[in-house]
Amino acid sequence: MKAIVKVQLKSGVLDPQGRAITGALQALGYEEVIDVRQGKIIELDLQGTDHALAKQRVSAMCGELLANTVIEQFSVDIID
Amino acid sequence: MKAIVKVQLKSGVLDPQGRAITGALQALGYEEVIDVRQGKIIELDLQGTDHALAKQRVSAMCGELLANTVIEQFSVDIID
Amino acid sequence: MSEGVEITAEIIAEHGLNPEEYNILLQQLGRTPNLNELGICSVMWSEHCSYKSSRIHLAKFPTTGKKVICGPGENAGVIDIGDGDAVIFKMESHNHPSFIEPYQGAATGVGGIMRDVFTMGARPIALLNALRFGEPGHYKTRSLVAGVVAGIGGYGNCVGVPTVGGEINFDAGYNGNILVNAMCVGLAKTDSIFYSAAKGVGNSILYVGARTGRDGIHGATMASAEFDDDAEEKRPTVQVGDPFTEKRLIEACLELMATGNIIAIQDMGAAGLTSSSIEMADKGGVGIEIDLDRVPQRENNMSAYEMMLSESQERMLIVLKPGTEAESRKIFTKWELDVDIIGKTTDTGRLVLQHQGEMVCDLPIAPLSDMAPKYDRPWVKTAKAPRLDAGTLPQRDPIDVLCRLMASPDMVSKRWVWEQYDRHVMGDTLMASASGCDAAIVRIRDSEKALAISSDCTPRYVQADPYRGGKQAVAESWRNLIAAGAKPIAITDCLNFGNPERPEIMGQLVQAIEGMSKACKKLSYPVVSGNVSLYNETKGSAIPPTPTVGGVGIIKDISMAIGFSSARQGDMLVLVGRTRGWLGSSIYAREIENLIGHRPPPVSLSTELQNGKFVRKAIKKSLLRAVHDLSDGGLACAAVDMAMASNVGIVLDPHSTLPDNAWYFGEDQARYLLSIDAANYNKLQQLSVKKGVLLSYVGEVKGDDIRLGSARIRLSDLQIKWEQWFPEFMEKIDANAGK
Amino acid sequence: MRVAVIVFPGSNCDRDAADAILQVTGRWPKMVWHREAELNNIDLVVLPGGFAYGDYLRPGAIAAQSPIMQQVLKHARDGGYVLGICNGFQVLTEIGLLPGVLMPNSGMKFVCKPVKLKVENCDTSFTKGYKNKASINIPIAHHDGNYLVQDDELSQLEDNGQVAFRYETNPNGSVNDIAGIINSQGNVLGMMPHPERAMGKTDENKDGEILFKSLMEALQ
Ligand SMILES: Nc1ncnc2c1ncn2[C@@H]1O[C@H](COP(=O)(O)OP(=O)(O)O)[C@@H](O)[C@H]1O
Ligand SMILES: [Mg+2]
Repeated sequence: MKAIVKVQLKSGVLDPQGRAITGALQALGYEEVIDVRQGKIIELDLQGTDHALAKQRVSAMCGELLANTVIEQFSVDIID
Repeated sequence: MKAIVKVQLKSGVLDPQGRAITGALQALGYEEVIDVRQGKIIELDLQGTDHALAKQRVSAMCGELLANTVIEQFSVDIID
Repeated sequence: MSEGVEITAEIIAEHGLNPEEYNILLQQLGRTPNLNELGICSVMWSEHCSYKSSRIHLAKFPTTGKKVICGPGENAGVIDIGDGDAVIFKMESHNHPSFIEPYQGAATGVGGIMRDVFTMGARPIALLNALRFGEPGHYKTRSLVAGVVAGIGGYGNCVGVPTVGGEINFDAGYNGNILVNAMCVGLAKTDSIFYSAAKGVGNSILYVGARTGRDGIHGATMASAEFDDDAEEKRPTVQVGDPFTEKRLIEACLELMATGNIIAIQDMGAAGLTSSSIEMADKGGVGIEIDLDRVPQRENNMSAYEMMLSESQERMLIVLKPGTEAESRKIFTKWELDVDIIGKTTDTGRLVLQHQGEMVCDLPIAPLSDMAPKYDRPWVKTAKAPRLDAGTLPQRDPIDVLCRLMASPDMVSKRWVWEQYDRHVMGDTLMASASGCDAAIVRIRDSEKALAISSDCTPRYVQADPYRGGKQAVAESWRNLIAAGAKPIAITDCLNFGNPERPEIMGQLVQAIEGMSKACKKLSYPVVSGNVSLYNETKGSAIPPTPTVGGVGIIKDISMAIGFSSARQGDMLVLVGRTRGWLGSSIYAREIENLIGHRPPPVSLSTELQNGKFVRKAIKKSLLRAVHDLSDGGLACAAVDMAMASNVGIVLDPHSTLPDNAWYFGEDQARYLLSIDAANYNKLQQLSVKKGVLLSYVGEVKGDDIRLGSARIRLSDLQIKWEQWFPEFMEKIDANAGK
Repeated sequence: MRVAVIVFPGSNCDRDAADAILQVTGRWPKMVWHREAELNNIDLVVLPGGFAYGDYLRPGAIAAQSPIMQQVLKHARDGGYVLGICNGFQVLTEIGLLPGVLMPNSGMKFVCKPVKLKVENCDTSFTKGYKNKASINIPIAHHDGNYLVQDDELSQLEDNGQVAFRYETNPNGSVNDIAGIINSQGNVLGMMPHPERAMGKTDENKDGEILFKSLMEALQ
């Protein structure tokens, strides 16, 4: 079983990385780029088969460690 | 129009971050965690409406800047 | 698996073994090797591991001396600095990986050289790096600079060892093959230095550090493709460094070293498990048996071949004293590192590997090392370069020239680079990049002593005249340490050259080594460690020959450390050494007149020695306020360095007979610029007479302009040009840091 | 003054911090491994600089989960002093002893250089020895020192005088040029610059020593 966790900055939080990338892409001639936000995608290999339980446990992991909920939001998907 | 780019280490490439996170989660009592891989998710706001063109341009951005294709692989999704 | 693979001529060739080499292997074995054995031999006999093209020439280096505890041959060189303290250091190249993947290539270069040093029992205390990139206008240069610098900082900063110095040059000759040479200096106790000879039979072999993956398995794409259908998945990959693991490995190894449990220890560098196990066994005259199933593995279904050839980073092999296994393992477990006993020493003299219940390799160790090929490759002398007659060059406004030189890529401020390096962690750095000293100065903890460390080479000179250039690199290194107030002790080196199978390249290597040896002997400045990197070429064009010299000197009393940032208004400027106005192969000739390849400045080692001793004496007698050695850009550029570092104006008088360009910008050797309190002039003068050293008054410290004769520029204007170039050059990529 | 320096795997300024403590107090502090669960009889806890857990995931995030941090929390809640330097500051925000977060520098590069700080509040146990609004030299060396905090918390910090140090020239994009903050009780300080690197040992600058001396006096 796998969990796919996406951790992204909450909207409104300034993203220095995203900003730097926006600037760089525009400088490279990709002028269609308006804005960039960078986040993390964390893939977990998990023991067990119970999706509901996994979702609950992984959400707890996010709250405890994987995301800094002061500035970040997360989503969890469980797949096989 | 938005592009969602996922950048992940190619399989077989050492992921030190993933290893450290695995260890930390296990230490927190999440013993079901077997392995963790960390990647990036980059969301781009784009001008224009042509999905096919956007996909092509964003793929080029990945090759040029967003991904390090020696060790990373990427995928691009265009959404509205 | 691998045993089933038939050893064809094609496979042999793909492993880089020529037919004679393969025949030696056949004779030693008395049978056809299997693929594992072939792979192991091929890496052991590779240029990188066997030094087959350079070995007979490296033997020319002087490698002993009163202070040398251990010369070349171990993981790093060891010198005695008194009071039971030893300094362990080495330099190594990571050129090719850094070109392929600059961040990881440079990072793993730093990691690798640190392991060579702490393997021997030293705590790493300083890092340096010598970098050569292609011309700034080349399309790859900018991103290579950005990646390499970030990689060096990313690794060293995280491990927590200060990066204190280095050099950066740009030259079209490196467009297709950059150089990344990393140096590490460590501190140990003379009575607890660790070597790699595995002694005794039946002793446990401990594997510690990161797990083994399919990283950097060279020259064997084909072979690994045979193993499995999903060959794509298993394609050899670039090694990724993990400084966090390195940091823990350092602490854990030092902790284990303190227990006295270790018989031998060796890092897994190039050719990983293969070379570490074979070298340890060979040095100790024992055999080794390894159970590959016990090797901590990162990936599934790794073959014996892959495990033996993997270059995964941050791994060590340790032979333990009997009965200490449990205690030793505990240390690594505490540091959250992978650890296992993977085998033992034997009395068979053979390397025996077991994998999944089968014996997959059985090779005699000593013959493999003894029979390693050693070539006396044909070489030709580099044609004598023509002299450049300074008299034929046009006269130019010296200030204009000065501005152009100080704003040329090789001469500009490298602040953009070194501000990304933690130069002060560990709390012992006195002077580092930009602190206005010819060498970095790092204090020996809890003592009055300090080390001076520098990295030097002038490829322009070596290219035009490898012998003279080799001599010069050593002389400049020695001079830089003198100018920091140190007594030069010993060097490490990194010899970067093209394809040695071409006689003209081999000639560069041989002559450079001979020039370096000559200088090392005369200056009592032995070579205690080093590295050779050959085949640095792309599409048949070789890099400029670049024998980088890493010098280490000792400052007995830290209050004697000096640099060029302490010149004061009203000081007199005096020049040590003779100026003939040598412009051949100078920065002036290249940047201003577009002339390259002329005969570089002569290097008189006896003058070098004499002048150096004089400067040392003057420093000891506290006669000097500031010292700077003269190198690229000659007198005027050295004076500007001093002016900028001390934040003072400087006036240099023109020469009575030499043309301005030759006087201000000539690169004659064995010279130093001194700033002194006028009250000390007489004493200094007397000392110079006694030592037979030429001393001339050349100007004074005054105002806030740089004045060359009647021409002048504001120091601050010049400084802006000097500081601006790098950030402006990097700006475009600067925004790319998100990569 | 009884001092503990916490050592996480990857801490690399732990020894430097201990040296500073030794210089000021004459005693080598207790070095406490992060797995230890006890923190008894300690007046000051120092969370040193470095790269605990390689700064992987987020700087300070994994370290904040170490067993010892529960003790540090308790120590702080009981009024004990805590000083977080650089990585230590990042750990303090991750565990919530100080508000806000430290984002990557706006220049997206590691920056190691001397910087000038303005002492914004010298009425704290950490800063008593400085003159108000004094300009001091303390070096920085970090990749993630770009301080960010929600608007309401920012006004609170500012209004309560919890901004201890401000950069004179902002090197990393920090909001309001903030270089170091203190909690509302005044017993927890987090700062990105390294006072332990300004102890007058490798150059003349002793501006960092004043901070340690202030603490020592407060704890006498
Ligand atoms: N790659 C580098 N890493 C660290 N410091 C560097 C690097 N390149 C240059 N420097 C520093 O910049 C300063 C000037 O370098 P350079 O002009 O090469 O010195 P020199 O003229 O004495 O050979 C030195 O302090 C050197 O250590
Ligand atoms: Mg020099």
